[in-house]
Amino acid sequence: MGIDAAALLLDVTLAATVVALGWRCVITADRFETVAVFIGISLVMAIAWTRLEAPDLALAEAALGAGLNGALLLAAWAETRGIEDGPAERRIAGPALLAATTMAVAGAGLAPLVGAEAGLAAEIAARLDQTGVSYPVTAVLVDFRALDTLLELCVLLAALAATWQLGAARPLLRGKLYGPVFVAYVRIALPLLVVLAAALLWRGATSPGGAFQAGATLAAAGVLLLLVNPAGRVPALSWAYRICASLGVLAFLGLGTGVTAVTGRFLDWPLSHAGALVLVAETAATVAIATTLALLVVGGRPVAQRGRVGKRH
Amino acid sequence: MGTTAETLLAHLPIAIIVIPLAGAVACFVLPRAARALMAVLGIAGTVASGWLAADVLEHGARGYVVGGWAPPLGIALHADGLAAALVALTAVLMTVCGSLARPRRSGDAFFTSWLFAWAALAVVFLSDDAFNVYVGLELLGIASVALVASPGTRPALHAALRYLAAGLTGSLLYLLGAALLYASEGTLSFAGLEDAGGAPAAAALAFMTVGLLLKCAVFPLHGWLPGAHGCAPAPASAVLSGVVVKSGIYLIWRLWSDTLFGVPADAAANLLGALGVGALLWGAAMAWRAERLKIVIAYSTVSQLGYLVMAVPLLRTAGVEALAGVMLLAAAHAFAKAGCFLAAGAVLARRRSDRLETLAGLVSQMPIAAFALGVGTVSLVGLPPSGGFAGKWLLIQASFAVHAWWWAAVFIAGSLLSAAVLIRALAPAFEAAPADCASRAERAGASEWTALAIALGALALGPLAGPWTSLVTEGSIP
Amino acid sequence: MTSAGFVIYATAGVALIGAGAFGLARARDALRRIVAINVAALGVLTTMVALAARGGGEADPVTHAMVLTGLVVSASATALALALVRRMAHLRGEEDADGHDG
Amino acid sequence: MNSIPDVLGALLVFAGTAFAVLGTVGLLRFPDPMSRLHALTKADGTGLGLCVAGLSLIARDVSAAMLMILLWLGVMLSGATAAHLVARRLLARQESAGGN
Repeated sequence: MGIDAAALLLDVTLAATVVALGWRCVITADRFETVAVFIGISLVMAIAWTRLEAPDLALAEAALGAGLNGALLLAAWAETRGIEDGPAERRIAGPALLAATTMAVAGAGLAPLVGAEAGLAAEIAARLDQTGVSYPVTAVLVDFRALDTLLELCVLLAALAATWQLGAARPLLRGKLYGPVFVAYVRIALPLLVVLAAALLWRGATSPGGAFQAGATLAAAGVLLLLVNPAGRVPALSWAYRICASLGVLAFLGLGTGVTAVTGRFLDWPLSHAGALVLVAETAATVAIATTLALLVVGGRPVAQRGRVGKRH
Repeated sequence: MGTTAETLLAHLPIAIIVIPLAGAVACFVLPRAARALMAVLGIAGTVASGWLAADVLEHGARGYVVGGWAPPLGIALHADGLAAALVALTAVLMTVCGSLARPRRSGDAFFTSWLFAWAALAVVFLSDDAFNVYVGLELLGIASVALVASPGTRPALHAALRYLAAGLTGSLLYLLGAALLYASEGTLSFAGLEDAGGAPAAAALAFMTVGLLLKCAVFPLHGWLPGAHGCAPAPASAVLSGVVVKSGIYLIWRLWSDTLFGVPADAAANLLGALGVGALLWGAAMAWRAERLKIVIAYSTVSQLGYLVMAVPLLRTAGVEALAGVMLLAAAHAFAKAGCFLAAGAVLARRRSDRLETLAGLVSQMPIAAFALGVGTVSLVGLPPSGGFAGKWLLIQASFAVHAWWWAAVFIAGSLLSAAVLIRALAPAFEAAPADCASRAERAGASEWTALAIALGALALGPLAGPWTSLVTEGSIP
Repeated sequence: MTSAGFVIYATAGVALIGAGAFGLARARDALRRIVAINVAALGVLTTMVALAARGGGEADPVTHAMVLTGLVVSASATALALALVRRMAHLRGEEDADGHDG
Repeated sequence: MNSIPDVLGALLVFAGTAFAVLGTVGLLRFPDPMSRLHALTKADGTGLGLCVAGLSLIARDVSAAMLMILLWLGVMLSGATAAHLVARRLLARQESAGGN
């Protein structure tokens, strides 16, 4: 009883914190506060999700929401300081009405679902032995709904291509982090992150983890690597980037088409080799996700710099 | 011969998705070969899509179970006549307009986005799975935003950002709806959702519909469209107006007729119809005030989308006949609009401006482009023998059949409005060229001839209404 | 997770969706709009995570896969949106600089 | 149930939480960025360390304890580096302000 009450208190506190931060984030007049509070929400949310039996999702949320988007939001805030679009925001009634309607419809839709049960957990558990992996979420991602994952990798690639056409990358933080302490830190952190990514990928077959968590971790390692550079220059490795970023889509398309000859269906892994094929596809996806996320942080096409770096402000 | 062709046929639905996807990755990895890859894969995709349409017309709908897992565990594709027709329309427009694209410098990114958009459209049209469609919509959104942003100017970037925000919000609402559906029904397959009901399904339908209305710019959620379609390069505008916005309308049709959810939704369907009328009027009013040719054409899209949404209540009551009419209208609009945008692009390229007053002398100097604009206008207004006329005719018949004569009145009034708007915009083209311009006719380029050919497609749809209608209604929804 | 937990976190999710809708309708600044959309996205995803856990015991794997996909997809779109914002600020800076020089 | 390691572990976790709370109070109350940085890194590192020690006692599982200690080391490493980078930036800014 005591434990239950404590758990309830924890859940209510977490939920209330997230909601309070969420409203604070959209109400505050200070743009920096908006960004900082949003990063905070992402982190608290990750804790909340572990309470909901979703540690792997929490990891992905912390890496993508707080890490990737947090870094990009801070960069965008720094570069748009002083050129805020439009006049001050005074409207209250219309937005409040919109928010109330949305919440009412969502609440009405969700209310009957309390205590009701519908889902495919049992069916999926019963067929796990036909998939080559034993963790249900990974099985859904790479086998039952592999087409979703293929398209998701395409979304990442499309976002990267769209970002690249906007122009050349500018130096990351202009090398402001560079120094002996940071270099020593990267020397220790980089191998740890790579090992962690490999562990997450390998564990994904049997327990929470998988290509996305591993890719996000590896992307963090990649960003560190790009930051260890006195001028903050991003090396212009066009070919390597292009191939690494496409590797996931290429693997899913290639293997998916290849197995069609054996099993007669696109992305239908033959049972005898399912484990190995899935591992290859997931490894390729990990490399692609890591490359793409790291390059999205860079935010432009990495090109060879001639002479001086960029334009000074 | 039989077995090989049969095997290939069986894989056509997934091939139509895989071919442009492979092309997109290939363009990204081999940027120098992007244009050649685009041409080759465009032809392959068009052949595959045409073959699928022919097969569906002859043998009926065709399904495909991806990964060997049937729904609800896995994802199925379902190519009925409606989906096959839209896929074929997409393939033709994507290939023809793509061959005209002259991207600024980063051609690889342009063609990658182009082919991703094509693949995503195929997913949205063919997939039977609500969540798979969500991922397809996101891919379509990001690729389309990339196309809008490709000129790299500040107005283009601004329009792209607005488009992205609208698309992201729309797909978020759609995702919430899909999650509610799965949580209450235990499946994401549209086929398995046919008798979904209750408050969760009603809320899901509301969220998904609003999200899609935002994504396909139906009045009053159309604010992002004129900027995005007006700033994009002409071939991109052509496919964005021609097929991309129709993907959202197509999903609305499916949600409101295929999966009725057991919701007492007739009142809500009439509300959608009213939004359509609003779109028709507002789009026409804004097109009347616009000062640039591309903006006029973009607002005309806002207006024409009104017809497609107005058809929702008719689809529920009049069924197949209304579907035939509205699809004819949609296809005619796709061709006419693509032709108009390509012609406007040619004018813009030649005259460095598409302001209406600079159109003076167009008929004598760029007769082919002017002719393309004229042919497109004929179909958009709905004059015989165009596809626009045939589509409206079928819709008017359908509304009389269910004693909903007021819809017929709206269709006729809409034609008059379109005529007024487009004729006002094109009138300067018939004026004499200003003295400082050379009065000689200039040699028409490939883009002008293509614009004319595509616009003539809208005219040809009138006589071809029979086969098109039998394809569209093959194994179809209502 | 019990139904009490589901109610708590689903309510939080819906409240975040409301916050996002409010912020989106109110904001004029692009950065704020993007953050507001992301707040709403977190609300939708939290609602989904709560729905997945409502049965107690092992969470629903399909919903978890959907959340993971949704997370990656919305993060990519956000990254593109922020790249557009940064590019626009850069172009504006260049134009201003040109204006002052000339 | 209440064996000595459990009680000791609970006490350690409690102490760790107290450190974390104090660190947060310091972050909110201290006047200048440098002392706030102190409050954050030192109190949080100590607090987390005490929590890890307490939880290891309660868990009675060597591999879980090792994993938690590894995490603690990682947090310390990152926290110290981040604090150093923030402090360096602050110093640089102060110098340039003093120079003018």
